[in-house]
Amino acid sequence: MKKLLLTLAALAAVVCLTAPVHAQEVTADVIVADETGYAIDNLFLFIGAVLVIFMQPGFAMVESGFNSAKNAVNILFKNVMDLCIGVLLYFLFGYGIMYGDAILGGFMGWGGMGIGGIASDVAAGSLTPQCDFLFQVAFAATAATIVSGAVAGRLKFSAYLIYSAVITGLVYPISGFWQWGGGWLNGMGFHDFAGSLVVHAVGGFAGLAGAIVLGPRIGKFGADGKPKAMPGHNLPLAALGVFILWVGWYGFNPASQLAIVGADNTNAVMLIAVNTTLAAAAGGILAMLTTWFIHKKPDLTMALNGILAGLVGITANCDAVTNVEAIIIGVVAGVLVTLGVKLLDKLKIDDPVGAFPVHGMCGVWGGIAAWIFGGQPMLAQITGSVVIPLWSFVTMFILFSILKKFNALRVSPEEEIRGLDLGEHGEEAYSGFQLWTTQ
Amino acid sequence: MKKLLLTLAALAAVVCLTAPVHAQEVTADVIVADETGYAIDNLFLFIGAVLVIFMQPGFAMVESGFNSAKNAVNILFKNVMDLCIGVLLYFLFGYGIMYGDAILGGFMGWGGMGIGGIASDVAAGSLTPQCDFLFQVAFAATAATIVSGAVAGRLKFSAYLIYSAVITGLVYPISGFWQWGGGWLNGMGFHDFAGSLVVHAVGGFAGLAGAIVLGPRIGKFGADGKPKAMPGHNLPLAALGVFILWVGWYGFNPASQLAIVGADNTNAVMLIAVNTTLAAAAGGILAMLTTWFIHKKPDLTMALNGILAGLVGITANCDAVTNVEAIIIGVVAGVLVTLGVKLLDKLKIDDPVGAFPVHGMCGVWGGIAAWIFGGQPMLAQITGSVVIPLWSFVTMFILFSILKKFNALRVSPEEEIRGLDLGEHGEEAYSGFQLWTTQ
Amino acid sequence: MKKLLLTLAALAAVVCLTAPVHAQEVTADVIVADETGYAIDNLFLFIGAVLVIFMQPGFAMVESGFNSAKNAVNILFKNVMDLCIGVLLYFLFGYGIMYGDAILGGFMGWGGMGIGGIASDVAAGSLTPQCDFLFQVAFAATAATIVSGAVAGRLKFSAYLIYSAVITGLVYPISGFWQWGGGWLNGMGFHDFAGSLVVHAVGGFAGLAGAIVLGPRIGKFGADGKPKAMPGHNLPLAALGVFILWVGWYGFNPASQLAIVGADNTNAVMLIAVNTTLAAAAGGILAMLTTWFIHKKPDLTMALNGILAGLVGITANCDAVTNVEAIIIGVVAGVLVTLGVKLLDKLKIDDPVGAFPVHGMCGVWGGIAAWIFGGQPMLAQITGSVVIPLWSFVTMFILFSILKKFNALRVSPEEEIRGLDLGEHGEEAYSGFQLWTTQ
Amino acid sequence: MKLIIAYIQPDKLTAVKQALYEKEVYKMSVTNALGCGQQKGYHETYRGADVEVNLLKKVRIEIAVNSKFVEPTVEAIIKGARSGKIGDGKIFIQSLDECIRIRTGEKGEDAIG
Amino acid sequence: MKLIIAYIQPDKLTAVKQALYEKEVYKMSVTNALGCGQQKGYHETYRGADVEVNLLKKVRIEIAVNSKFVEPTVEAIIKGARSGKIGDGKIFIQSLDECIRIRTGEKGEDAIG
Amino acid sequence: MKLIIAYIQPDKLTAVKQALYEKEVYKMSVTNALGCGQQKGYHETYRGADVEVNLLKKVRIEIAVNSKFVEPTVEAIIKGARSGKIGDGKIFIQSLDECIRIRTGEKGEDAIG
Ligand SMILES: Nc1ncnc2c1ncn2[C@@H]1O[C@H](COP(=O)(O)OP(=O)(O)O)[C@@H](O)[C@H]1O
Ligand SMILES: Nc1ncnc2c1ncn2[C@@H]1O[C@H](COP(=O)(O)OP(=O)(O)O)[C@@H](O)[C@H]1O
Ligand SMILES: Nc1ncnc2c1ncn2[C@@H]1O[C@H](COP(=O)(O)OP(=O)(O)O)[C@@H](O)[C@H]1O
Repeated sequence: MKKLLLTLAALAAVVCLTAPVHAQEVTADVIVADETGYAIDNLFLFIGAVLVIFMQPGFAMVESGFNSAKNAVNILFKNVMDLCIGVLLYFLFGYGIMYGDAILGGFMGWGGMGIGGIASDVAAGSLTPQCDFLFQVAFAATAATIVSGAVAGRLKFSAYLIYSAVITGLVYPISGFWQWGGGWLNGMGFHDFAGSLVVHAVGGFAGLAGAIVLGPRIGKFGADGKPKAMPGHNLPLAALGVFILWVGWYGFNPASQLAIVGADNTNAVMLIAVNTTLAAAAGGILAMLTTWFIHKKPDLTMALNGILAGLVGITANCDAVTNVEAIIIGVVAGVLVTLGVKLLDKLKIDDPVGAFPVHGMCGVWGGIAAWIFGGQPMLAQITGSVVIPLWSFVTMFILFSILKKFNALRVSPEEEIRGLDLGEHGEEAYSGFQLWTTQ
Repeated sequence: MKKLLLTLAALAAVVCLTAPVHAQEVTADVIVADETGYAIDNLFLFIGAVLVIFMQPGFAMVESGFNSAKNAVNILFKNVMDLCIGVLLYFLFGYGIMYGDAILGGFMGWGGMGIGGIASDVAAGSLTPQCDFLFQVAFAATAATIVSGAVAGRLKFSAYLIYSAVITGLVYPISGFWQWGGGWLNGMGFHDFAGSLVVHAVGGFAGLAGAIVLGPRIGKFGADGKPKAMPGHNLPLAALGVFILWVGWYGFNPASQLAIVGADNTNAVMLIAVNTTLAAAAGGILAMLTTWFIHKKPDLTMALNGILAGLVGITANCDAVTNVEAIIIGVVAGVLVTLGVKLLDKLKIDDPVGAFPVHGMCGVWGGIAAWIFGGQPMLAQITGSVVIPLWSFVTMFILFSILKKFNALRVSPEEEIRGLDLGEHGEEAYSGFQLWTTQ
Repeated sequence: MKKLLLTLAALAAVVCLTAPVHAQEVTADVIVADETGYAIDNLFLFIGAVLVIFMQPGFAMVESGFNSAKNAVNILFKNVMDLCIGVLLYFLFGYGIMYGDAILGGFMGWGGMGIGGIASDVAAGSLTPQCDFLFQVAFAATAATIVSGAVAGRLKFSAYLIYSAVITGLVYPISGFWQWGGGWLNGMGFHDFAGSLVVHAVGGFAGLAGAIVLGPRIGKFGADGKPKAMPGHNLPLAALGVFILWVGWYGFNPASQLAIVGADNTNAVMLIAVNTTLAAAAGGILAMLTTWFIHKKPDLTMALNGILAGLVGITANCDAVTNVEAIIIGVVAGVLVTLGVKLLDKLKIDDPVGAFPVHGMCGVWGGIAAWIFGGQPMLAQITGSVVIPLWSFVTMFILFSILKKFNALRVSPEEEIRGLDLGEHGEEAYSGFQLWTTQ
Repeated sequence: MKLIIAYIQPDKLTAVKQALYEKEVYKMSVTNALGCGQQKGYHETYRGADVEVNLLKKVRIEIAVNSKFVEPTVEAIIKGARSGKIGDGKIFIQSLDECIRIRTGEKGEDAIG
Repeated sequence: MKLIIAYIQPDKLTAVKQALYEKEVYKMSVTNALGCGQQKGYHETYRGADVEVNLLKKVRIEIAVNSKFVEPTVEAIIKGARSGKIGDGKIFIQSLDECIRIRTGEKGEDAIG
Repeated sequence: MKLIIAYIQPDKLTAVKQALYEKEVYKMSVTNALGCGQQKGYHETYRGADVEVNLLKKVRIEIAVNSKFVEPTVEAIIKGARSGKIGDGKIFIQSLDECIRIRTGEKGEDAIG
């Protein structure tokens, strides 16, 4: 006990010397204009943020469930860490870049480190900077975590940590600034309501870059080039993950209205929620039917992907379409994701969980659908739906290529075969269970 | 990539030709009467809806956990699909039937397809039609998903899809109209606050019908007629599911007050929440004690069923009883469910997860308890508690019998023994794990 | 069916004779002062309570995932039951003790059994007694459930039920009264915002007492006294549990502001939410780095513990520190928990999930940090951070020692080796899976 | 003494056990196995990609018997396991030099049953 | 050369390994098995229904040894596994024609240890 | 007839199967096993505590062959499984008295392939 207290004291001492690099003051001496509306809208966004953060275990479960047991610890760990790192990096740099004043000719923003740089009034529709940050950081973490599925089973843990820091601290905030920070895409009239492009396509195309630079897992493509299935090890977990994501999406889309007080806001939020639900359902059904038609058996994993596809597809336009249009958007997304998975197999790109078809392709579809059904300007929608994915793909391609150059990207073949859990972490996900060590 | 874009374009073209069958307009030009209250009450119901939708993974986890590993994909898939199908069918027909104007001499309602048929004012206690739909569709999906547990391990996947469509599009909305849509049961004074009968008993008795028409799983009853245990394959998942259901029930019951603004509403919501909690706890404890007493060992799965039993039992009457009465209702439900499981075994009815004892029997108990403790009119309570289960049982018995007639109900014995996952989906839930293929 | 109805009738009869021991009336004839604010604040606390109750499956998943498969049912069952028993005991005694008027010279409070003893006004910031109870009972259940992890793998199920009743009905409410019930610690100026001490340290030190009195699991320490790893059997579940706990903590900390209406409250809630997030992230990263440094491999289970450590550490002071200070508090907690795990191994105390390092040590750290960073009075903080843990440790040490005396504490060595699931419950968690029966 | 090893279809285990009981063979040991034989395996799809399953799930039974029990044991296994379809399995018979009951130290034929 | 197969109670594996080490037998292979023997199995209840468990969890050990090691190996197994209760298990001994070390190609007695 | 038992590294199974196919050996049975041999095991840490892993994951292959196939089968296994590193595994060969195909009742050499 003594030793413990000594340690404690020593640590406390060290800590006290560390001067806070950035101080926030929550001043409340503003005259209270509309405290009730202020409370409600902030509460609403807070709930939204909590739901979006809840999407993290959703991703973690889907991705680990869709991969093999020997890599489960590694994927879980990556999911845990992209959240932790994302929170800190977005706090330090990302938030300031995304919502600060334009610098470098409007290429990015800068509002200082931490949260302090942005103030708020007390009124309905006005958010405390802290609340705003919470909501935004949850979105940043979502973009980051999408990639872990696409690069599963072969990317080094340390490489992933670096990637996480770069995407949440730099890449995501910059393209985010273009649109949501008031940058040039926003100026053009590009409409991406809750982030089909800004969040999902960024993640999906980063994942594509990773999958391409890494190359496929050993055994994914036979000597004849035919894709081989590498079945997921725990579909109940994966299904749970998708359900959780569905639930979390009620934070993602409806709360992106950013206010609920005022009949317009209230009505919009509820329309968005229903549209989100309808698109998810339609996506799931269509993906099931498409696979059933092509492969003669209904495939659970594709139906799960279809639900996510519908959710991603509706994200950019859920505020601007009718219920029936939402169903159509989901229908298209459900078909799209099925074809996307087959396309990647054709192109010999190995994306173990379908991160690109779901978030990349359906993200783009969401942007386009905002033009087709949502009445948004065609040019702006096409520009945004091309530029943002490109930005993410190119920057991440460069990053992964640099890591590859330094041999810091991919684990050794021996380790890959034995599993990253033993190789990188010396830990098994299911200690005591008997696993077929080879199939 | 080119091919992809072509596909996309083609699909978009098809989609554009499809005219929306039903358009909604979210008009906001109503004069704002009480925008704040409107925002709060809709937010409250929205949160409730999200919590009720969160019950879906709860059911999925309980049901797959309580069944064998070889059928896990099948059950999960059924749970995923009853939500997707339920959402679309309830959108197309169910909502209009349940909350439209009475037709066919008050047998059912009709308010048109989609959501458009019902309008709202901007005031506290008034819900946007979209929000109302979201809340109601979550309930419909709950009723539907209860059945998958009772028919697990032998019902064909396609038969389940048909069943899902019928219950959410027709059967549930009709009896729902009788009570919540302002139909004759409501006119009689029948009180079913959040749906012990309207939701749970409908699901529970439909499950009973399914279990009876299907017959027991191979091996459930020995040559001597003695019931054999067929243990669940993943009790941690099942326990997680029950916890999730408990949490989701805070949407189910409290939000059924339909408003929180106004001291009466606020107080009612909180009383309901506490009563729900107390009944769940009491149900869990009593089911544990009863099994402990009878079988000399405390059985986790029965305690979990007991919690659900308490929750179902309190659902009809949680607004009308005191805390202590809530405990008593839970106590009775906990005992009831234990006896119910034994009763089914006696009757040689195979309900793998106890869906009927939990949702059917305790649903009826909830209706009766609203009379005994809640001071509701005896006649109305008994009528409602008999008619609704009967409606569900009879219609579903007919449906399942028709399917049986066409040989479309039950998988072949070979497939049943090998497991529905391989037979129907060609997919394993736990690829790589070594399972005892026989015990 | 007849038999069933008879049983039902008989039960109902019994139940009707049981007079309610304690009646609550929800009177709403108070003049409505600020119904809107009242609705919002109660809604806010309700949401908080639901999130805190959601922490229960979080704990259940972490604890069962971190232990071996042969004890999974037992741990899950304990987690289920401490909630059920906690709800009833806290209803009967705990709430009255914790928030009643001071008796026994201020040693504890008493406000009668049930919830009736405490009234409320209709105004912003005022809670209905029912809502207040719901929030408080969720905290009581949290304190109780912490222990199950520390005593896993050897404590008898019946002993745990007794323990649960005592802690939620007596021990937790008494020290809770000292601080949150307006007792002497509160009078001194001790600041424990959301319960680093009142909740977490109580649980953590009770767990320590249990672990010491029980002694280590067979095989935990080699003949040479060296600690042996006994790896957890399901790390995906454990990771899911930690994510759920993180999410649940958004109820635990922000809602402990007890009101959101009023700009000060709104701002405080959001600051608290962000601080909670930052500390969790920092704790996770630092625990990962510390273990990586010491053992050369990043260890998922330690990172997960680190996140929880950060959350516990920020709990006492999240309202009183800046964002940067929150990060520092998380950093220290992350290091502390790693050292704490090693310390217990040195001391030959077997705490399978690290309940003491996380909740006990970091709970104390939270109290101290409220002085160092939060500007709270040193004397009060130190007193509170010593007295509450001591109270819990001593009372629980006595309880467990008495149980040991009567041979009612620990299962037999044979049962321990075979697993408590078969021994105590005759049930396997993973029926059909092939487990290495020995390693 | 002989050691009989049989590979059978998993779903036949109960029938084989039943048939063995009828011949008064009560002792046996069972393990999970994957088998590759005439039954060529099958192709499945997972997410649209091919899974070639050529190691099929089988159950391996090991039974030590006295010589005079060999015949009835083999008959019983065949009776319980034969369906006439490819994949029914194989029986292998080896000689067994010694058998020891750990509990009592008994050896040879006495120890087997 | 002999091949020794032993079925033991799972919780005795550590003790058996220990006893084998003492006799300088370091090599072995272990598999999970289910056993059916004199130990008749037991009945459990799950949700109030009966579970008849008559295939009990056992561990199967396979050890190839040179002839002079047979005696000590058997003794060690018995020492580690005997509790005197029904279910302690059996040891089977078979002759082994050949043993090859894959790494070096060594054969016979040299390859075994 | 002979019964060949081989313990190999799990990740060599595909290569061994390939090599066997080339020699026209198509039938085999595979089980999971834990092995203890010259490869002494390794130490891991879990939550800072030591895990001594001395039972390593192996795959056990069992193949019944006619005598003239013994040589090629052993060669194929060695070809597929050898890496030259400790832990490559062992091959054991036993005589097989009888082999019966359950489906047809065929016996002996005819039944094996
Ligand atoms: N020569 C052999 N060596 C080892 N195992 C064999 C051999 N032949 C068959 N088996 C086992 O028996 C199982 C059934 O054999 P298979 O040839 O498919 O059936 P059948 O004998 O009815 O043609 C195989 O899956 C395998 O496990
Ligand atoms: N004749 C046999 N053939 C195959 N396995 C056997 C045989 N006899 C015993 N076993 C194995 O040994 C285990 C213990 O045998 P059992 O008869 O229960 O114990 P005991 O020998 O102490 O009476 C069984 O569960 C089974 O796995
Ligand atoms: N005498 C033996 N009896 C049973 N199994 C053995 C024996 N020797 C080796 N094995 C099996 O073969 C595996 C590899 O043996 P090992 O000695 O590690 O490799 P190598 O032969 O390359 O030195 C072991 O893990 C074990 O499963």
